[in-house]
Amino acid sequence: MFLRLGKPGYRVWVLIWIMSLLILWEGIAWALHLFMSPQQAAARLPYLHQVMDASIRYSGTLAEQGAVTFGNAALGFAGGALLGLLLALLMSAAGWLERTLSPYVVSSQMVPVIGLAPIVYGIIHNAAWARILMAAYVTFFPIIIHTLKGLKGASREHLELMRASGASRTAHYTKCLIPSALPGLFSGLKIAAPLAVTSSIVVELMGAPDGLGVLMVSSLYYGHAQVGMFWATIMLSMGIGMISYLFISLIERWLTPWQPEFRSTGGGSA
Amino acid sequence: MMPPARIKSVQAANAVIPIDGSRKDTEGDGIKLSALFRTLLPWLAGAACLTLWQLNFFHVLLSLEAYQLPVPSAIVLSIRDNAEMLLRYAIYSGTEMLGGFLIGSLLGALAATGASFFPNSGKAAVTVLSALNAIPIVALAPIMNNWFGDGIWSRIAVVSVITMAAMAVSLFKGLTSIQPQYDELLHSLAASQKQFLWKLRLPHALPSLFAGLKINMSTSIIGAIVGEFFIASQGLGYLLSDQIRLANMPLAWACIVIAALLGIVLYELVVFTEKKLLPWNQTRTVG
Amino acid sequence: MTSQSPAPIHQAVIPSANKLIDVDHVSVVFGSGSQQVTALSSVTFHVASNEFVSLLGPSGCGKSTLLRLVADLLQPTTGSVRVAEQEPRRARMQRQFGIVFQTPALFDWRTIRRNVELPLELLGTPRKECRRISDELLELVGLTRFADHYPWQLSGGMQQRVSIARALALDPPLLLMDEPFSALDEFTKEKLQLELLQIKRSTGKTFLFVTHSIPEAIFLSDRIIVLSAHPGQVHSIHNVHLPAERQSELRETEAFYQMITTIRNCFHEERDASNVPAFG
Amino acid sequence: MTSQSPAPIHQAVIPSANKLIDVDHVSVVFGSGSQQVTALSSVTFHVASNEFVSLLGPSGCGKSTLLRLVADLLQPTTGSVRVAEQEPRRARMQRQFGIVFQTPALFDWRTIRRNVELPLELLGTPRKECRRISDELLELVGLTRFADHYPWQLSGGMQQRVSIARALALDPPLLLMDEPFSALDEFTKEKLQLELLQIKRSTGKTFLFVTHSIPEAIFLSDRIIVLSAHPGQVHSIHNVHLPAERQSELRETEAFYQMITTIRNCFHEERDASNVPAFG
Amino acid sequence: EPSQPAAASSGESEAANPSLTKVKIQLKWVPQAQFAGIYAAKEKGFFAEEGIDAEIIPGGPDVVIEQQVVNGAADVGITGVDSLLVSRDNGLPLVSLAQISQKSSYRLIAKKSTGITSPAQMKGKKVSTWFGSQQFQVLAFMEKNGLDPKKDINLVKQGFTMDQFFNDQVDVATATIYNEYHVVLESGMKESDLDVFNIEDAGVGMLEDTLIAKKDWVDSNHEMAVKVTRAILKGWNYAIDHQDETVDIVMSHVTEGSTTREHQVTMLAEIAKLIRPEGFTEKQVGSFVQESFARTADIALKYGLIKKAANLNEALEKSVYEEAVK
Ligand SMILES: Nc1ncnc2c1ncn2[C@@H]1O[C@H](COP(=O)(O)OP(=O)(O)OP(=O)(O)O)[C@@H](O)[C@H]1O
Ligand SMILES: Nc1ncnc2c1ncn2[C@@H]1O[C@H](COP(=O)(O)OP(=O)(O)OP(=O)(O)O)[C@@H](O)[C@H]1O
Ligand SMILES: Cc1ncc(C[n+]2csc(CCO)c2C)c(N)n1
Ligand SMILES: [Mg+2]
Ligand SMILES: [Mg+2]
Repeated sequence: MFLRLGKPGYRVWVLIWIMSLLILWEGIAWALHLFMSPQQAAARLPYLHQVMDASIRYSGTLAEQGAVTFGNAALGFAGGALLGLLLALLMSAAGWLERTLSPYVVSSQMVPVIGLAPIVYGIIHNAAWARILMAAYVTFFPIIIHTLKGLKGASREHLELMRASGASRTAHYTKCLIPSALPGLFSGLKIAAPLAVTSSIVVELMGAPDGLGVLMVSSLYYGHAQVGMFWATIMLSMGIGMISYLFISLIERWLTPWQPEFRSTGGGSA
Repeated sequence: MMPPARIKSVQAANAVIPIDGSRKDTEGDGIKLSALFRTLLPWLAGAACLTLWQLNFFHVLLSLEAYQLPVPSAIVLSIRDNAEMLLRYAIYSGTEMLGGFLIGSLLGALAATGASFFPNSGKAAVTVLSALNAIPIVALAPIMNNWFGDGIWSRIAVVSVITMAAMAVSLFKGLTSIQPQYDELLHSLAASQKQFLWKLRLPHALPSLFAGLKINMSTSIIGAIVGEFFIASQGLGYLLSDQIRLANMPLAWACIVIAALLGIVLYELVVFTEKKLLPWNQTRTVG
Repeated sequence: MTSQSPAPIHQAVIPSANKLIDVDHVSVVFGSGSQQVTALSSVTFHVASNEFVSLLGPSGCGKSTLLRLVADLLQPTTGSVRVAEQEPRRARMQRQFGIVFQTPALFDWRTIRRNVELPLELLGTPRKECRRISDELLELVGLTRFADHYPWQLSGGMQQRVSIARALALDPPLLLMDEPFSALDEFTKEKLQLELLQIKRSTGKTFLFVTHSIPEAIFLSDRIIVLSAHPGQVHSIHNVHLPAERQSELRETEAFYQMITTIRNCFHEERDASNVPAFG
Repeated sequence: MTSQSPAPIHQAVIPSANKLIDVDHVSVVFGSGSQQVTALSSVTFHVASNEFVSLLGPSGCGKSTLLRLVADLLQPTTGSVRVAEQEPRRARMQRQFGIVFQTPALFDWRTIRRNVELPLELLGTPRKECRRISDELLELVGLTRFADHYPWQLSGGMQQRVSIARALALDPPLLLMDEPFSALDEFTKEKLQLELLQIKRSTGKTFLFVTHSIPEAIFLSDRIIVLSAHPGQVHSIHNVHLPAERQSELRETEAFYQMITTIRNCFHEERDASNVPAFG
Repeated sequence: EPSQPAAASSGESEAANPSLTKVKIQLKWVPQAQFAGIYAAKEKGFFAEEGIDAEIIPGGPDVVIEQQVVNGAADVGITGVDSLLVSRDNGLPLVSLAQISQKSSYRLIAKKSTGITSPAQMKGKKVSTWFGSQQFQVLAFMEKNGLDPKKDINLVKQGFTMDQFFNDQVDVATATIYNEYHVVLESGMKESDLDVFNIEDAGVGMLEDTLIAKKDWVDSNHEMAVKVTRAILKGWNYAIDHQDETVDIVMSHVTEGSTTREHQVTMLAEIAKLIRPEGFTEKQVGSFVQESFARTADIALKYGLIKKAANLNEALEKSVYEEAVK
């Protein structure tokens, strides 16, 4: 099969891609600066070195604020993942429950956070809890979708075996359904992990003393002088997102070594 | 007979999971309900919630005021009073949403498909692409405004960017997590890369593709609405942010309700298409 | 093929109290419309306790379906199935039976040993005991060396043996086996056949066994139920009049050969009676 | 078991130009460390064109692995494999062979008919022609009625027959078959065996066939290769001296029984020689 | 005259003092010199003097100040008078404790290259301003200059960046004199490249930053409301008098790298002129100037921001301010 995370090839390739994109960035920025005023060009895409310069100059701040955001993201992500997993399990347990809940789960995702903010703050005066709640709220959906897909994809033979063995409902889940759903769950987590960073930032825009989101808004608000800083925050949040993704991939490999793509020897590799 | 010590009693009696389309009864499930009630339940639950909401149950429970959370009747009245504008804005935002959804999902699918041909670099590319999910809309909206102007295209671009990664990650998983025996079969038939894709990978990945579409359908609603917060001068998101600042909660919630309805209808469309397109996937599923 | 089949139905008379499995006028219909398939049509038979009963019949005649009915994995469209004088559901909950499916159905995420231990884990057996039993069973099926391998690292026959070991793990009073030896070479098969007979003798277990091998059915069984296809019906039931103590040498006896011919004729007969290629 | 096995190796002398399959000192090692398994160790044999060669051997001895080597689904750790005097890869690209895997490997999302038509589709065969061929093949394996069903609606034996039909669809000169009849009842099996022989006679195809049934191997083969296990090695090779024209009646002949005994003895011999339960 | 803090001088020790009452103050926007007085009050110990432990909560693009205050997420907040009036009109029980800025900060700016040298030339042009409740002084400005704001101009929403202006997506943009105007200058444009129209000078300015609280909170915490107001007003006077020191205080509250000191220096200088305009005494800082309020309320009513005439007597909790400056 394809793709072994453990092979150096993969990680080297991530670096190659990042490098090529950065070079592309500088190239486009250079081209933009050829036929636009510096402000206009920088508003579209500033020089990479300008962004790097800001990143290095303010690396301390960025690290600090990044850590705040990442902390929130991780907390919200954990909450959202748990909530998503729980709901998916509940929904897979009974068809009627799925039919009852799914329209509401879906519509919950259609409500923009700003609409909820007054209500959430009205209920929970604690800003920290409000953040966690909102972050969880944004991340749980991909996890439900993918976990549910995984739970439903469990093989019929496996289910029959569990049933014939008189397995309890819990055992059905712990021994059969959840392991079959794990690969799916990890796809959901991989989508949700970078999203958690986003939602953490979104929550920061609803009023927070610090975090990448605050930096982002301020840098935008103060205009051209801060353009390097603005893009530096974007790069950092993308970096955090990518690292969370990589981290989840590592856990996936560790927890689900049986997946075809991780098998050290196997068929079809000729 | 077997030694009694190894028999566990009927303690696990509710451990039944329906397995098979042919099973006529779902008797014995942990939570039983009559068939009629089960079909009606989603509606009943909704009606019950609305009634409680209308009767200020949530307001009392969570000590909320009408100016924080309007009652359904106020929202309905507001929808009626502003029907013409809401419809116009729904079409506008719906266009952004669908446009972005289609472009983003397509780009994500193309990226995943391309990536599936290259073992290491492909997976790495999807990893890098996934970082798109980490750019908040607040940052994207100004950037896209600078790139694509202040018209509808800047929101379409926002939605495209935020829907790309989810599709790429979902579909890539589906395209590459294939049991070796199927790979071996096509390999032995000297199938071309293109045939691997069309005959094996894509059909196998269809459930993942639909998982991606479902996630994107909700993401794109949020993308369009929140994208409009920034500079749009029309659309449901524009109206929502404006009305929230004006503390005109019934109209703000009218926007939310219309957006949610729009989203649910389109979401159900995706679910319906999935059912039509994957007949082999139906009867074997649990629950 | 109809139920007025000319073949004689030898039904051993057994006190009704001893019907461990009682299948009564069971029909199963799958699908609908043009795709409707009557898998079983009014099938009636029973299996007494400590009896070894084999099901023989053409491909697609409903043998696996029958096993799944007994195991409560499927509900009959009409008719009733009782196991140990109760609903199959209750028998299942009481873990009255072990089952070997036609496919190994091993869990990819468990090693061979942990696949074998699965039913024990479900019962909450202590770790040590699990280990002891799985050691013993892996030894029995000759896979001790592969205890820590994963299923996909095993050959087809090896996987099948794992699933046999798994079915035996709980030491259940009833064993349902769907072509358990189909992927095994003759000698491994023979060895395991003798093991099954040994288990039956020493523990009084009951077996409902699906096979395509007429000699295998005869060698192992007390009774053989021959099914006919489309729709699946009981064609005939044969008591095997061979010594209770079965040894390999038995296969060379005249009685054995005769029995083979008798059963084989059932098939031929059926094929000739209906003028269509019944076994295709 | 070692290669100094006392059994005689009858190697038919065949002009080297006629080595359709040439397996030369091939070894395959899976895994590493404590999980390392030597699946095949220095295996050498060849198959001439229009020959029917069976592989016999204990469970897990490397038969499927050998087939996968020939089909270019696996690279030997050492040694070389050549098919039609070229790399297996080129033979595969030229679609020189059809393959029946040990598991049916049907596509869930395709109906039975479209599963059978898959290889034709890959070749770009026109719709009508596909249809004609699949009709014919479904008829051959007796599944015409189930053309529009999905794989999970079929019994195990029926699925196996679909995969046989699929392998025949391209009408390839070489057929690699891994226990293709293991899940079939004796009569369906016999019918398909005769079909294979008929195909061989009329089209000059070559067969490399894995089976656990000694009678089946003898009935079908020109030569039989017996493998021993752990590590998989060629134990002995037997020419089958039976009339080219094989009929069912052949099974009752003295020559046939003798051959069975000869081959069975190879197994016994091996078991006795190494004092371990070699077939477990 | 820098009053030496009696209780404590630093925020940390303040928080540790259990006898202080916690008060949460919600800012209208991110930490910056726009709110210098509040930061000064905190750092110079004016809150502590009043027995208050002030927690300053920054705003952001998605923060609705009135909702935060009404929810109890904050006790007092800084918002615009326009915003306060419309919230009250929609039933939110909010009142103003003191008026922070006394003049409109709004300027309309156009690049010289557009050729717009007078308001009349804005006819048919694309004009951007902030929406919500903030666009009404621009509407009034247009009408004052003989333009029908509905037909004669194309009014579009302005984000919190000036990119639309830079990208020529709009002809005329709105800028506050304390921030956006300088953002434009800092981008390299010169004052001579711009035409600037002052809304206050046109006589249609609306009041902006005001200190608000929930009515029933004020009723039951009258003393506290007075103390908070007193501390904040004192903070503002200190900030205006010690701009250099106050900018340092502000800079210690902004995230490093999110803005520059120079920008905040300019911001404080400009906002100081709005809070203590020429002719205002220290005592008058925070006062409710009847005429300005009347104008603000009139414009709000005229352009439909509010549906019924504002009751300024109820909207302005004058007693608090009066006691605070006693
Ligand atoms: N889930 C299903 N949906 C529809 N039809 C089914 C299903 N399962 C089995 N059938 C049909 O029921 C019939 C009996 O199937 P069953 O698996 O019991 O046969 P079998 O006797 O076990 O055959 P084999 O020896 O080939 O395993 C077949 O014709 C099959 O097509
Ligand atoms: N992917 C793999 N990884 C590790 N070991 C493997 C793998 N595939 C096969 N093996 C090992 O190689 C040996 C030979 O396997 P193979 O499938 O060729 O046996 P076989 O002769 O076909 O057996 P059977 O008759 O049971 O199908 C076995 O011991 C098996 O454990
Ligand atoms: C939609 C919208 N976006 C941003 C702000 C931010 N903001 C807060 S105060 C102010 C004026 C200058 O301080 C600005 C631009 C807003 N009010 N409305
Ligand atoms: Mg079967
Ligand atoms: Mg094999």
